Amino acid sequence: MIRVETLHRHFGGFRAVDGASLEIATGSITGLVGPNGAGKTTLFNVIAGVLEPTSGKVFMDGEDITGMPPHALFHKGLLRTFQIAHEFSSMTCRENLMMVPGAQSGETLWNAWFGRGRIAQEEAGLLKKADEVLDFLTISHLKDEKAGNLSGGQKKLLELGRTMMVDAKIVFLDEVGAGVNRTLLNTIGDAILRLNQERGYTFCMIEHDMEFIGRLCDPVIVMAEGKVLAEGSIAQIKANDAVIEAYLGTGLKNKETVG
Amino acid sequence: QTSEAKIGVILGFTGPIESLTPMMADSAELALKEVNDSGNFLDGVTLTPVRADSTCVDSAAATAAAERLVSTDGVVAIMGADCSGVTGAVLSNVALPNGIPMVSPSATSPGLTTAEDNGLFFRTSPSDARQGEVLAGILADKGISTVAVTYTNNDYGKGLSDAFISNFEANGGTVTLSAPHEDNKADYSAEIGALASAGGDLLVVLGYSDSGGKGMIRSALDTGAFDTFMLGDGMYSDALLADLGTDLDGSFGSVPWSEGPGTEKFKEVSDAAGINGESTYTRESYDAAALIALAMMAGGEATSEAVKDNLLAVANAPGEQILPGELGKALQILKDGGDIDYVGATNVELIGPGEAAGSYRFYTITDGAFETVDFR
Amino acid sequence: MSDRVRGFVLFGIVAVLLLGTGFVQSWNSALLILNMGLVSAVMALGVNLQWGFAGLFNVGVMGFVALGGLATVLVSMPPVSAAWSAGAGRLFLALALAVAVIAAAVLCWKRLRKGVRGWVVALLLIAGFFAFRAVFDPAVALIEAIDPATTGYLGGLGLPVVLAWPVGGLLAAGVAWMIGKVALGLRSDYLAIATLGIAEIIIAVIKNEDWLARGVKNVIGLPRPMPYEIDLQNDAGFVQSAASLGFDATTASTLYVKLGYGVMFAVVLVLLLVLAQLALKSPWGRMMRAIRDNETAARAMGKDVTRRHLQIFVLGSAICGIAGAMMTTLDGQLTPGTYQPLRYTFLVWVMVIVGGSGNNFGSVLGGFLIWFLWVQVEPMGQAAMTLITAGMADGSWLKGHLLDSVQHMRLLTMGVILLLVLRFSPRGLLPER
Amino acid sequence: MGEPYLIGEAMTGGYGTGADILQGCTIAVERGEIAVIVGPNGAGKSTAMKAVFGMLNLREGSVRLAGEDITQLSPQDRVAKGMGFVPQTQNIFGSMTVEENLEMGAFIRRDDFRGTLAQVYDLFPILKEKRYQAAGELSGGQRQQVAVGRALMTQPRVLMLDEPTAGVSPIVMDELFDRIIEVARSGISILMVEQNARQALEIADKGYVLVQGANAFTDTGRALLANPDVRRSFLGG
Amino acid sequence: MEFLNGLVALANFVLIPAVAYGAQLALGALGVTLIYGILRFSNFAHGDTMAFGTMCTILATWWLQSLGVSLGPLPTALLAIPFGIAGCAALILLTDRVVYRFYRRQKVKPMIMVIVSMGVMFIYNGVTRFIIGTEDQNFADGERFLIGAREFKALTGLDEGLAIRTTQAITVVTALIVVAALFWFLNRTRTGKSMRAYSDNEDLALLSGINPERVVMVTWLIVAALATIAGVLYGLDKSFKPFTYFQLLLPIFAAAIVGGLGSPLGAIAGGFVIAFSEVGITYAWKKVLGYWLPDTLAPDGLVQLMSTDYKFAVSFVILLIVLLFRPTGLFKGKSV
Ligand SMILES: Nc1ncnc2c1ncn2[C@@H]1O[C@H](COP(=O)(O)OP(=O)(O)OP(=O)(O)O)[C@@H](O)[C@H]1O
Ligand SMILES: Nc1ncnc2c1ncn2[C@@H]1O[C@H](COP(=O)(O)OP(=O)(O)OP(=O)(O)O)[C@@H](O)[C@H]1O
Ligand SMILES: CC(C)C[C@H](N)C(=O)O
Ligand SMILES: [Mg+2]
Ligand SMILES: [Mg+2]
Repeated sequence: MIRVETLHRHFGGFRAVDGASLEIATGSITGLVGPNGAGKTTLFNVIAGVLEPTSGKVFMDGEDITGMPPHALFHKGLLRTFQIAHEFSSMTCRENLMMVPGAQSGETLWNAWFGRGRIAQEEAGLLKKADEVLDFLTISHLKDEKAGNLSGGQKKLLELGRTMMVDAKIVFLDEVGAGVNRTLLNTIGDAILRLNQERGYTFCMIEHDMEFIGRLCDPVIVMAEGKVLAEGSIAQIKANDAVIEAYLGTGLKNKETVG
Repeated sequence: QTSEAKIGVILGFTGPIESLTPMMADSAELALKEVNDSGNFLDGVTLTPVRADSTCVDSAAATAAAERLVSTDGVVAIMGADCSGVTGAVLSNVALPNGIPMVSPSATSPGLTTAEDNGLFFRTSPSDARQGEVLAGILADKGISTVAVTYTNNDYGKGLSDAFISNFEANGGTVTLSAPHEDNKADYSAEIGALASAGGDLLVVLGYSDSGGKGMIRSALDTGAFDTFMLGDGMYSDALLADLGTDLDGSFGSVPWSEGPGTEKFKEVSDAAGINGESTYTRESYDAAALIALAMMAGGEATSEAVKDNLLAVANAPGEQILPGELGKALQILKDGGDIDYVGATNVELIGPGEAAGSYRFYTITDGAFETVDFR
Repeated sequence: MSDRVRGFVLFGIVAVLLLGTGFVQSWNSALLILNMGLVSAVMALGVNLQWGFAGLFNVGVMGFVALGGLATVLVSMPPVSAAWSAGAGRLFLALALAVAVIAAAVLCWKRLRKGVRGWVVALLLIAGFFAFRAVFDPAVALIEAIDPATTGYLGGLGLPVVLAWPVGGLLAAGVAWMIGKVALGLRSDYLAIATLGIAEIIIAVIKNEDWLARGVKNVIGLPRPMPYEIDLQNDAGFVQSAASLGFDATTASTLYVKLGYGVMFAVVLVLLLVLAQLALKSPWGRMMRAIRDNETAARAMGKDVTRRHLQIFVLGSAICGIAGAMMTTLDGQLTPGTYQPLRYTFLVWVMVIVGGSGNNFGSVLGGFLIWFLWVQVEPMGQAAMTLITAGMADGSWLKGHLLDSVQHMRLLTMGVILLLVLRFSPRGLLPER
Repeated sequence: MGEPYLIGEAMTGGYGTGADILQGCTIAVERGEIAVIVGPNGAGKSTAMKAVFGMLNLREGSVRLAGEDITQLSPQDRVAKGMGFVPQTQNIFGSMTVEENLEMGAFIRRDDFRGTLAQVYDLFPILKEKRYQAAGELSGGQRQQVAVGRALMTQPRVLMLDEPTAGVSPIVMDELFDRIIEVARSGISILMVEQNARQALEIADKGYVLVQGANAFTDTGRALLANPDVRRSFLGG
Repeated sequence: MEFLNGLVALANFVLIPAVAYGAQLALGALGVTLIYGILRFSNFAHGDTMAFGTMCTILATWWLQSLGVSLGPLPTALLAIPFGIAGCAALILLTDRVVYRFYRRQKVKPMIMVIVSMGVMFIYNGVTRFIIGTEDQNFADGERFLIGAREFKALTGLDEGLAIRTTQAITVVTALIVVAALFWFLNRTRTGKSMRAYSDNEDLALLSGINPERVVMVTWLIVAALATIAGVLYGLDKSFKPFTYFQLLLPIFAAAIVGGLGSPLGAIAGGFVIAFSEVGITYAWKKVLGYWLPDTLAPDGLVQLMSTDYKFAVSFVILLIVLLFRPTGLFKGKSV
């Protein structure tokens, strides 16, 4: 589905992504892990067209999508969430979701003026869909609340909810789990599995919760210092010394001594 | 008959010429006060000035102000407006529709000569078309044939410089560069740089004395780009001399003025009233207001029609000549059925569609003071 | 108080202010304020479209208003045939040359390699500039020589002046499109200063290109869509019907003409307001608000932010252009020197913000209210001063000084009122929601 | 046992004039102990923290520090009294360098804070590497480290952390918890909100489960972990 | 000799005026940029603040002059500046207390602050005119020139003169010192850093124990000082007229923005960019080329790229070009 070839992205002299090559297979749920600052988010941003690569190429289904603007990629079915929630803060939660689907006929001025009937119909459909998503995310009581007033975790949920508004081919999730209650996260995990199995979405997700990764992802790619450090099943990764050293660590030193 | 008649005084009390207008308004009101104090005016009718702000540049605000004067305060005539742009706006939007006569002391743009006015528009200042000739004539007499020109970038400056340049070139002169300047801007180095490069025997400055014009001269003197200047009417002010002192010695210029007793008399009158009458267009303002009052008297009623119909008659010959400070006398003459020829502070002689014929004072600056050469 | 009630009350207050002006001052004043209020409301609507809907910080309103004014001259004034035969051909040749050079430069920029293209384009532009000047300057000299005191320009097309309104909109839209292509990538205050600069450039062109619309020499006596008051006063039929309504001819004619303008302006305002409101309350409006809130996220959600920005920039500017044409029609003259940022850009912004940005009705309200104040603070300031000085001894220095300074009260009063209004509703009188 | 070192008692309040988010919830921490707050998203955990820190007007209830009623004090004054806080979002100065961020943490300190700075760099080595970079250019996890580092620089007597480990890698998380234990041992009270609840509760002396602005469960960390209800509903099984 | 003459002409009409004007703009832009950087809004009242500070200084100057105090070759006004700053600071702090603080507490959007500052502008505008009137005030005394054009010619025997005014020199020196001081203050001192922290994230600043009211007060005090100094130096060089100070606002903002809002170094750079493009691009090269080229090649025309009508337009075109390549100004400014 997605192939990244020796991708570089430098900030001044700093190589945030330093020649990473990787592949995300169609229909997979690929996990992307790595220490803080490994370049994961930067990689996402380059793939999603937010940042220009310094060099290297990105392909989607064989097509060269390097440097395509984000909105064009969206229409190709590539969706992403943001690590630091990017809600539309002065709009209600419902509106945050309803604005997502592309090619709404009400998005042209002509229709906004003269096609009110058709718009009303479409809107009714969107509204239903948005309410379903809000329900699923357990924030339906907040549908008319401004998104700017949500709690940190709720914003992350809304962020995820947007990807559920349309039929995507591939979804990039950047730490949706951070700050989300673990019980809810399990439900979300179930949903991701369902979307993957029933609707054939491909997922690529950055996450630091190894349990969550372990439950959903195969394969898992480990990045460090802008390069791919290892790739394989969760078990292989967990056993990889380099990964343990750079990323997983060996647990608490002080734990035993606590009360 | 009412015992009060209101006269609108529309000048730019805020905006780019805000430092000139208080003196102009004072002078106009001085004339009205004189009329009232004489006790000779129309069976005890008092003339009350009502000020309004033309802003000099915002036609809409000026129109609104004028409209308010006319419809709310019920003014029967307007002394004003000051700048040519807003004057045109007030004329066509307020004065014409309501039949209110306007006497502008200072709107000198040649374009106003041909503006549709239905006989309602007068000005006590001459059109700049005439001043252009005068200035060119001065240079011809002095035998100067290459000059650089700078003018304030509005209808007044542009109109005046057009008039000057065409006359000057017709006399065989060469203008090396004619560069406009915007008023009240922070810096004039660019203009001076270009003008200095172009060169010329002197710099002709057609601007405002307390604004861009002064800025240009100062900049030219400071950099040594020019040391002699020829000044248009807007540049004549004591403040300019006070500021620049003897640096201006040798420069010269022209200003609407008339020889003779009227001007001196005005200085006396204004000094006595504690008003600075030596500023630009104060004389014209006094005359404008005086003419309105006299025209009313001649018409026998304090109405717009009276002003419109009689203004030319009182301003021009035949009749007894009237100077500033003699308004009471004039009123008496008119009351007695006599005829007057208002001379006023500026030797008023209204020609054509009701604008001052214009006589100009050609002066030079010697030892930091204006010195009259002759009148033309 | 619900939003709707609040809206009614506030519009009611404006109506009362206008009616009050009618009763206390005069109906002519009231109508004049109303008319400019309508024009201001249209301008505010345009700015609100850009800022309130899409978060575009356009401080170049003045430029677009002036373009509308220019359109009025170009459409309605009679052509100056002498000028046309003197230099028009050459002039248009020069303009065509300019367009060709710019097109070639853009093409080079797009086609050439990074390293060389800067130099090539620069060279092309400089050479093109001199070629252009060589053709252009003589043409201008020829045109401007034709009776400079009264014409000295090409004149217009001699068409009905109302046509200038849509044309003004189109002209503004066209220029906005070009500006938008170049400058819309800039953020907030940087875009602001860029648009401010472009407005200054537009004014500079109108002021200095005399062949176009006489520059600072002004075009006065523009044709009007309404009859002249004088003609009405001389029209026996009109005088009679006025008399039958109990009006004298002068008053009736002035009111009639002003009402006529008022109705025309109101039609335009209502039309634009309806369109703006429909647009805001649609998925299009939602998309715009999303873009305003967070561009990055909107892009990721498939919205073509650049294109939408351009679209709304062009639309908003076009509305300002229409308003500008309407205003120049009302003034009956084009006086480029009067275009000052304070009056035509910042005052409009005050209208939008005080009214409540993002809310169309708020902008309209702000337009009426602020314009009313702009005109009426002068007498208000005077009244305040008279009140303050009432207790002082006649002839005291302070009293004299205060009375002399009364004109400065105008802006001071404006400032105080502005601060008071914003104090009681810091998000505008009719906030977005 | 006397009164806890820091206690927000029966707090009720909300944002602006909106509805009450907190409904009489109580949170307390003893000297040198770690108290952890868990609960579903939107339960009011962050709100409770803000309330304790005085960034929210309480309609009812009080906050007391070492027996002194500080309900009316401004956040700044609370900082002066030795409280430190890392908010959940917007917890760094994006346009300032990493080092300046840390210096700002020490703003109220008049002594030489270079020692503390070195300690923070020891704890988060990556920050030392990036000390002259603008904090806004860091990765999500790195920012989080800056935020915690800034609070540590204050050398507070109570440290309040709102989800300090969100987005940090396992190895850093372990380091962080280690360090928190150390800090607590040195006599500083720690009040912390966590979604990585199991790890957090393991080291907690006391745990609070908040639901809809009220206390649902309160117990020792271990006990809460052992409670099947709590595990299922709030800790993800 | 010919070459020197050309060089002197260029220096006299382009370099020196542009440097001096640039420094004047920079001093104004520093105030604007500081307010933007710390308080996060574009302050439209800055021009009128400058006017007010200058007015206070003028009044103090007159008073000093009446006491017979003088600085010899330097303008007396320099001595009066502290009084001006004090007056200006009093006004600004009062304004902050009565006006800005309310909106700050309401956490209104920057745009509202801009409009509020416009209201303040109107009021200052009225107050200044109310006190000193609208007329031009010339309050410079002392030596006007370091070296005058005639003196220079006499001294060097060149055909071209070179004039450097005392005020020009003072302005340039002051601008450089002030920028360095401000840069140092913001980046190196505790208070300066706390001000930047406040501007970056107000809530977090609070959590770090920074007193916002103090930050705001210090900012306003510096602004008062900057505005007064800028206004007085400008007034000494040209003259004082309230309306001109309002007009200065536009180029000042342009300078602050090309340089990058919030950056003191940017303000200086921006001031020079604006000044040089105004003065330089419209310069007519005829004179200089006349000296530099052999007589046969000497130009007939003015060799002027653009007429001076467009000097302001040209400076904005340059500004636009700079922004297109550096969207937040030369020195990476902020944007709210
Ligand atoms: N705009 C920028 N300018 C300079 N450096 C940057 C910029 N953005 C990111 N970096 C650097 O690039 C590196 C990679 O950042 P990135 O956000 O991709 O990390 P990450 O793998 O997503 O980490 P985390 O797990 O903490 O989110 C970091 O060291 C960061 O400091
Ligand atoms: N600024 C605000 N204005 C109005 N309501 C708010 C605001 N911030 C939060 N809320 C509301 O208060 C409730 C509690 O929010 P809070 O941030 O305390 O939740 P939380 O328990 O910290 O959740 P999370 O785990 O997601 O961070 C939420 O329903 C949220 O919508
Ligand atoms: C007041 C005057 C200086 C006005 C100028 N003569 C003009 O016509 O605009
Ligand atoms: Mg990341
Ligand atoms: Mg929270």
